[in-house]
Amino acid sequence: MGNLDMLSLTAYALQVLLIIMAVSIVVHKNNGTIIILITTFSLITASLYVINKAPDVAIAEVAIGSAIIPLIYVISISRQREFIVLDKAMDDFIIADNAFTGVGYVLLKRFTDFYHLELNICNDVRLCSLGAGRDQLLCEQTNVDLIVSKDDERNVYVLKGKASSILTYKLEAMARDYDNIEVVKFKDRDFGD
Amino acid sequence: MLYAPIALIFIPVFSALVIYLVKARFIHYLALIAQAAMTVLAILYYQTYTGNFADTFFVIGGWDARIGISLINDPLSLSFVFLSLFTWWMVLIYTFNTKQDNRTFLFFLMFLQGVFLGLLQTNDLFNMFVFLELTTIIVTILIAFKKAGDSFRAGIYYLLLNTSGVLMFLIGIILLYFTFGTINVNTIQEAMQAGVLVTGEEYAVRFAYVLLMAGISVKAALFPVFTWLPKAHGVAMSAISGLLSGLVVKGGLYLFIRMNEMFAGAQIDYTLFFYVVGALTAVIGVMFALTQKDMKQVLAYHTISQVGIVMMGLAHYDEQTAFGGLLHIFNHALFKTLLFLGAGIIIKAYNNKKIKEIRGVMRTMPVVSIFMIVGMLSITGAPFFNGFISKSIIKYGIQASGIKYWILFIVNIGTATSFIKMSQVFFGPKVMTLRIKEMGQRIALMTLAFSCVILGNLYIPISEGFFGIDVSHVSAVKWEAFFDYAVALILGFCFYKLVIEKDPRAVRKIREFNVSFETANYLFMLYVAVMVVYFVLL
Amino acid sequence: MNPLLTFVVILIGFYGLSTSTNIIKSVFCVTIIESGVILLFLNLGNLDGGVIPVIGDTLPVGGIADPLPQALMITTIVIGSTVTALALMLCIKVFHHYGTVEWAEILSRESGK
Amino acid sequence: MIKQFVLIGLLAILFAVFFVSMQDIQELYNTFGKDYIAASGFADTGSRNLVTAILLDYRLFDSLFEAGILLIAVSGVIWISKHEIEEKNAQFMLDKFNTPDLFVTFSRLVYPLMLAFGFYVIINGHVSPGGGFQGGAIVATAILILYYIDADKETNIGLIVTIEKILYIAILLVASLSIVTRGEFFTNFFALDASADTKAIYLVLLNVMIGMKVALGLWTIFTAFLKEGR
Repeated sequence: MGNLDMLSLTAYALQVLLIIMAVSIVVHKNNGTIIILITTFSLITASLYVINKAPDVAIAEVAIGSAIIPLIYVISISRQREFIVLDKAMDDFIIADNAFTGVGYVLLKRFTDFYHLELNICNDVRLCSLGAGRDQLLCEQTNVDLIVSKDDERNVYVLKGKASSILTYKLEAMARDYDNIEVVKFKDRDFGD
Repeated sequence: MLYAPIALIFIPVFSALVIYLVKARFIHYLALIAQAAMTVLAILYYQTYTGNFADTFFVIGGWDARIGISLINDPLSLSFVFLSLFTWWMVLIYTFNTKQDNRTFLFFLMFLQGVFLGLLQTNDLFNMFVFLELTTIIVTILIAFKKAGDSFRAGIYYLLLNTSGVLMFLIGIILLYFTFGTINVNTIQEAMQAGVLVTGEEYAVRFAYVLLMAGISVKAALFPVFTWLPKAHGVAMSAISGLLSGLVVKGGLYLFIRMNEMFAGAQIDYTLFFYVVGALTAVIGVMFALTQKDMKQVLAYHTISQVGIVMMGLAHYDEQTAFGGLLHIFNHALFKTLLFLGAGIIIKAYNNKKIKEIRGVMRTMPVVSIFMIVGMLSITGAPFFNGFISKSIIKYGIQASGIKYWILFIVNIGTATSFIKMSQVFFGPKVMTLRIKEMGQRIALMTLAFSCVILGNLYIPISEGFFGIDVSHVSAVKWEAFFDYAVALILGFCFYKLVIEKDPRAVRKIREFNVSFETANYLFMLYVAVMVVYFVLL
Repeated sequence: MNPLLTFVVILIGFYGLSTSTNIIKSVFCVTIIESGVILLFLNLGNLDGGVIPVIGDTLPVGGIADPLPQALMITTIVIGSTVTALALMLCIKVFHHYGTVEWAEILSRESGK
Repeated sequence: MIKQFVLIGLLAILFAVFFVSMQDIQELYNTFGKDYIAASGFADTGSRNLVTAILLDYRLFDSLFEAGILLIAVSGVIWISKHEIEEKNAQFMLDKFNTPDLFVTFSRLVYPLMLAFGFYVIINGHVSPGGGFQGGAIVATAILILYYIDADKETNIGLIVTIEKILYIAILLVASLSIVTRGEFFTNFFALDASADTKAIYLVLLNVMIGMKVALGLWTIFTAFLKEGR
């Protein structure tokens, strides 16, 4: 035990902590918590690099591993819980009486809360002015998950989503109770070559 | 001329950057110019150094070889260089003027070429790692290039599985560095041959071997870590699929040869293990291919089975048989690129991928069908086509062992069956399709088909001149050759009619069998552990 | 400082990779393996002890830590960050296409069905 | 559950073999590379920081492709997130992008400090720990702080990507200048026996270019993520 000085004791302690961190990242279920853990993990590795006489690598790890990469994780995880709805109908389906109390909003909110998603409604004028023929393209190319539009003749609201997405099926099951709401699925087009 | 390898690496990289930056109308012709310059350079380089390939060794920056990065060429790497130049020519001609986003596509394509040529010529382990990882990233982008849902899915599967494999490779490099004090391939090879490590007790070196082989196996799509390949090659654009199946997978096999050369002094007997792995890869690949309905999936699974056949050849110390495996790499590159490009034309014209729903290709597109038939004859091993030559060399090498021979025969029957199934698309009445008149596509197909036939007939002078190996014992003008092929075809036809066409439940089960990512990694761990037990502990 | 403990971190990463059913989780595990490999390399490079590899006019008495692994590992950090970025971007796209980021659910959905 | 236990068993095999090979490595431990670089690194390259000496001189070839990886990743991420519908910055009803005031003030304070530190690390890469890659990452982090202050900041990604590509070409050209002056590829373009101060010109030049390139690359990746789907 004679050669165990303070520095190597610290190193051992940090290594054990690193293993604990790694295990908790692997077993943890919530991705949001894991981001905090991975930032800590990265900082511990950076200090271990310094203990291993590698300041250059430590600087790189601190700048990239515990600043930029966690930020990217945060953004991508928040984007992954998003359910983006494009509101083309623009009437009281979503907003009734200047508040989010419309029939459609209540349905969508119930749906997203049930599946732990975050509802995000887009009412961008330029996107909404695109013709109905480009709806499928809009769905495929951008991250829009659902397009709300109104069929005036039959007086039903048409919700259009991708056939490949599980969420569209789940929404369809949930919207069966409403008789003025209809879910339409876009078939996946094969782009070929 | 000494610095030609550097030029070969940087001409495509530089042209890729210029194509990306300059928004001129005819800028994509620069790719052809660069390609032509590289071809001329490679031929001149080969002529300069024929006979004394040891002179091609040089260290970048002029440092000590054990510190700096060195490049070296030998007949093996140069033949791969020529193969890649040829394949890129074909893909460039095929895709010329057809893509909407021509410039971005060409940027990635040309950059990949530079990186791949670097991977072939480098003599430094960490440099190899950088090139491997760079190849992985660019290939991921190319797989996801058409931006459909399944290509994103295939891209991320490919990226993560290959990255975990390449990280294994890196751990192997670490062990080697601290054992030999350098990461230069030649120096390590000499140190091993000089008998520094002859006692056979060096666990570190053997463990490093296992880790390097694990990484390479993922790149080369060996059993059981091939699951990324059908997903990736089945959904990418046809030109990309052709390039990946024909060439980029072979990067792993090339590294397999190089690394086994490096470990020659460590006295590791790899033949039996990799023969078994190769046989399993071949049989399972062909089994999956038989059940598929999608044209490109069939071709992708056949890539796996052909890689298995190559491995069955390479896993021999006997020079002839190993050469058979090597030759099969080249042959497979030619006919698999041909088949993928041809399938691309057919799929585009019919706007359909299902074999059952495509009919009447022969009457609709006679020229394309002829070239496709050449490719099919090659892959099934018909006499006078190139697939026959390499398969025969492997067959002669393993004739003594009964079970090895029969495995190859079974794989042959399976290949015949699935291409009999695929040849259904040629029959039937003429169909109205989209008229596509692309001269470049025809030229690419024609060149590939002709080179299949040429290599199938002029194989003796080519292998004599390039590798100095005499293969004159293989000949197509023997009745046994035709007899074997006919037996395989007849058995294949019976198998198709009796089993596959009826689509029984077992076939459907295999078709719907899907390996999830975590299971693929689980299999990878299993594979590494088995290798550790076999190579290190036993 | 013990290389064996570092190797345990790498193995935990591989364990996570072979059990996690979520794409994001897999990317996290790749990051763990990456950090573990870097630490292992630096660890072995510092086995003899020594000072940081910035030298004055004379060599330090106790020797220096191996600078080559450090240079290589900077490359590895950059590579790892680009792999992570690309994987996450693909992951966002996969989510909006399939509505889930679970491997099994994504792979079981055939396109066009 | 059995699956997990088997997996742990497999990993235990790997650990056991690693344990045994560590004994070997401690026996065989070869310090050739370390001794060589410690002895002649400064004389050869003129860099007191031996890590920079390796990155920018001994193994510059690797570093070029390291920068290339970043370049490829930037182009790839942008390509994947780009779509044919031209509309960008769509309005969302429920977006909450309000940074607390304290955070904004703090960020305004930290931003110039980090930028200065980044440039210090880049410029002094050859005499103290640091260099182009590390400094570039710090500069990129500093730039990212700007997004805390104003999340809706407009950035011209196309321009940044173009500059990044041009910088990469410039790095390639500077790196291969040595073929003209010394007849060797990818090393210092001053003669081998030049004084350390002269050689430092090359090191600083290359560090600054790599630093700028890395900073721009990481900035672009981050912006692409932030604007994804907007």
